[in-house]
Amino acid sequence: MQTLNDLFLIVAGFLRGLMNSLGFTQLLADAVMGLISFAAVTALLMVNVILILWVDRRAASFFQERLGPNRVGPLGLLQSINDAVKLIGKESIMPKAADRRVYRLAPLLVFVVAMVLYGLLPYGKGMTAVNLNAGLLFFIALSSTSTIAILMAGWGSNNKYSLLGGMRTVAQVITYEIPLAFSMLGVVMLSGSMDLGQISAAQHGLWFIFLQPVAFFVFLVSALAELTRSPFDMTEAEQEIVAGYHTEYSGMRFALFFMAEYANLFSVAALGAVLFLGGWQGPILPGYLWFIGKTWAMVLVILWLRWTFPRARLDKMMKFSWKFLIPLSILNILLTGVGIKVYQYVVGR
Amino acid sequence: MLGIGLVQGLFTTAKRFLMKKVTQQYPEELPDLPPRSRGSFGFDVDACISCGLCEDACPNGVIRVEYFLGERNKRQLLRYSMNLGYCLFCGLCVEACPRDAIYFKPDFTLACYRKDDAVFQWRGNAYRPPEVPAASAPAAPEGK
Amino acid sequence: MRDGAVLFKALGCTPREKEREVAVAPGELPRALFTLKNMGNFILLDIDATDRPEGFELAWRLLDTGGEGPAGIFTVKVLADRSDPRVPSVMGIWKAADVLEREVWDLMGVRFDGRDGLKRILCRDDFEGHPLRKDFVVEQPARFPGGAEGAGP
Amino acid sequence: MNDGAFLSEVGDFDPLETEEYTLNLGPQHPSTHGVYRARLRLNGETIVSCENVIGYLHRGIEKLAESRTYAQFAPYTARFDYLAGALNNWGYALAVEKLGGIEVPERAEYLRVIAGELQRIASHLVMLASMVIDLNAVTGWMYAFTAREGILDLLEALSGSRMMLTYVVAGGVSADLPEEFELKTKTALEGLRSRLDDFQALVSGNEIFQSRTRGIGVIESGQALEYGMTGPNLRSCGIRLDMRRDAPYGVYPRMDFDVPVLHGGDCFDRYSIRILEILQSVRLVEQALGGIPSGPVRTKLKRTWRPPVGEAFAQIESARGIQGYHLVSDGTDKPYRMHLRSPSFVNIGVLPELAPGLTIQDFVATLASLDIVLGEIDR
Repeated sequence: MQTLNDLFLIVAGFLRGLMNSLGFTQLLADAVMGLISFAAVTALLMVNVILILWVDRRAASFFQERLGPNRVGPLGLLQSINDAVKLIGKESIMPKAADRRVYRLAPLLVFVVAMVLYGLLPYGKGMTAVNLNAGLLFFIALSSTSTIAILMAGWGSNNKYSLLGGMRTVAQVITYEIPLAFSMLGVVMLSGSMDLGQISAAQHGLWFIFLQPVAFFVFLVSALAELTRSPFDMTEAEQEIVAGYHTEYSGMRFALFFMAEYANLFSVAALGAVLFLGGWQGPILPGYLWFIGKTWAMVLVILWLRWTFPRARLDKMMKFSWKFLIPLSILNILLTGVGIKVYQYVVGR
Repeated sequence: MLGIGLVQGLFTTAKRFLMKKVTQQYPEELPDLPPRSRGSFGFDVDACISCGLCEDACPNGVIRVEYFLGERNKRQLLRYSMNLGYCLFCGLCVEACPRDAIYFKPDFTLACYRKDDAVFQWRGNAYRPPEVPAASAPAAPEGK
Repeated sequence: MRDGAVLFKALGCTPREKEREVAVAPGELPRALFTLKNMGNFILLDIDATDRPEGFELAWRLLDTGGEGPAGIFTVKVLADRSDPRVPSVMGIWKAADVLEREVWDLMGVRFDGRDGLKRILCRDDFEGHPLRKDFVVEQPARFPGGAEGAGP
Repeated sequence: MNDGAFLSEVGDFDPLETEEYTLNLGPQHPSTHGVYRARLRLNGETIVSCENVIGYLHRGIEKLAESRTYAQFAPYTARFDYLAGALNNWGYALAVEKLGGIEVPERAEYLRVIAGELQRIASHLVMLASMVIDLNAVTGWMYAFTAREGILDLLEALSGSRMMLTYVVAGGVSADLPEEFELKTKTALEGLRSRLDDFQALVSGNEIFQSRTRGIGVIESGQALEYGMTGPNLRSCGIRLDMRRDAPYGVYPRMDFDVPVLHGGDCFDRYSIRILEILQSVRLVEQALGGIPSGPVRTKLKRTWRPPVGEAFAQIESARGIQGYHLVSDGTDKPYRMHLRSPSFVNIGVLPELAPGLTIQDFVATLASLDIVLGEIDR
């Protein structure tokens, strides 16, 4: 069982040993291992995106009393691959008056950011592609850079709907970044670390969701807003601004936005699983399976919310963040601090 | 309390998630259409007396009855055509027909690739093919 | 629905038996409608125009919800000149008149004086002619494809 | 602009230059319910002014009527308000009957109530569905459409067509009740009730939905009358005006039903009143099915039927308000003039006055709540 748990670590160790015995220098070995991790993370990302796409459509259908895509492949599993191939085959049409460089760069940036986030996640004990001791900070910092890319897309398209979408994204993401970060602070205080692996490890026995239910609520709401998922999907509100920032995108460029959106969904769900659901902690099954399972549970909850709620209004949603979520999360931090002190006092005596 | 409505909504969708689905898997599972359903037309060549009432009744000029005067000035049907591309499926022709020669069928698969294919034709008993077949003569999906 | 006689009296006309319709001169129209509106319980339902040989017959249909019994329609009619059809606008009396007058102008070519923004509403802006006039020529499309054979019975 | 003035007072800033811009919402836009276009002047996301641009679906049906006989024109009427075909047919049939003095058998009147009220349910369900999908409650949209599907099946069993019924014709209806119609109706109405309950639980009580619709796009009763609004939109402003009750036609005087009225005049009330009306329509259908007399269903008109010279205006309470048909006859078998008073065409006139001050999001909600059908507006 332990072997199964550490399967990937053992493989990695074996590969390193192999390279040592072949006389690779330490630097070269690191580079090769980096490449292998990159390939593994990319593969994980693609598989997950394709699966989430399928699950999203099937789950939506089931909520709506219908069956959903069930023709391509068993249970329609290959539907998203079919769609991806279709999108690749399509012509990418660029508006004549677009700001060409900005327009071309934006989808790449969005997708790269989404991909890098995967490198930071602890998939199991010691299983992080890039292990940073301030991983959480880096995660938040990096995920907010995609705002710039989205604004670029909105600006570069030279379309009023796109620009409105871009502006809405900026307003929304910046507003909700604050409660998102504050909601994580409680967890950081409890675990005493910003290393995602150590945060997971700190939840041995007791998940932080039980210690930080308020923070979890704030996290969930602000994560939805950060992801621009329903009920906070004003940035690509089909009924209002057509498709928001990616109105003018087609073909593979559109596919990049689309995949980045679902990739982000998975990585934020994974972050939630790491922070509040104990990451890879769990009995019997290997850690990475626990991690994936918890992440998928988070994904399903987010989808469930999406297919149930109508869209909120932009200004009311802003008010909700400034007037409710931020005070709530600050209060939570305060209470967490008091709680920790009391706990230390009680245990210390 | 604020939020009750949200939770209620979540329960509703969860309930429907588990309930029976309404999707019909179309080509395998055909809809059970009522007998009156106006899907497409059937035409009884033997019953038709080429009176042209249907042609008159049609609001859109969809129907054309071609006939010639046979013995005792009796009309003989040559060809009966309906350009379903213009058809409103209102049923006035069916209502007008004194012999029930034209009637509705619930069969609704009318999709076709060319505009000409939307012209349904039935050849009357008196029909003789033209000596030089015209290249543009439309195919008759229901031809007899 | 009020008794027609009451309305006719208010308008200063002689009522006829069971009539719910009054014809006025174009110049009299705003005053007549204003009088009716001031009596209360009238909604401007519709303005429609008919191209008759003697001129354009315009009808303002008011829904009368006052008085006893069921609601009913009361119609004020104006015959506009054939060569230069003009009637005063009643947009100042009922705001609903805005779209209705534009429709009549667009389709029938009757001008409404004393209002802004009288432009086409259903046809495109550069459309020529007024389609519901009897002298408007409509092109007939061919019904059956396939050249001479498809020219109709 | 005020921000700019404020900033320049605070320090040495150049005042922030802001600019209003024009946004064409439509004609190809997901939430314009067809090919309606609103030319919006916007300040950021706030609407400064709005202009209705319509006519993209203008097919000239009124002109078309002049080249068709009275019977031949009936199928076209369903193409006005394509969501409520039976009600359109009914209005036209009333006008023809008034013009020619045709008697309608009593059984036909009951069948008209059945078809008309089923059609009203279907039409209101589309309104509910499209309103909630404009607020992105996609699941609610599916529930309402699934419920509508059952109603459309009934209409198909009755007339043979799902939307363009041509069921109500001058002189009666085109066909008698099919077999097992009562049973089918019972099942369909059960499905409707269960889905409507779920729909309500999912949407009506939802706080987000309420915050999007309550107090948004408020129409005062005086304003509504001034703009000639009718139908559910008027009744949600506190004015009880329903042609079925106030100028009854057919067998409505004998039916027992309420005319629901709400007083808020906002999007939420315009939404809620449709649900209340659906429940009343269900009552009417059940009553009509229960009390239907036997007898003929149609006074057959001669093929070359000609009405006397004259004109007739008949009005009906359609799903969107008062629909009026004006027919002028010159004694031939074709109408000299046909005119439709369409409720949506008049109702939408209020939008330019409602819009200033709303955001785009509110505008979409308001437009959806007015429940326009472009087929009827553009004709």
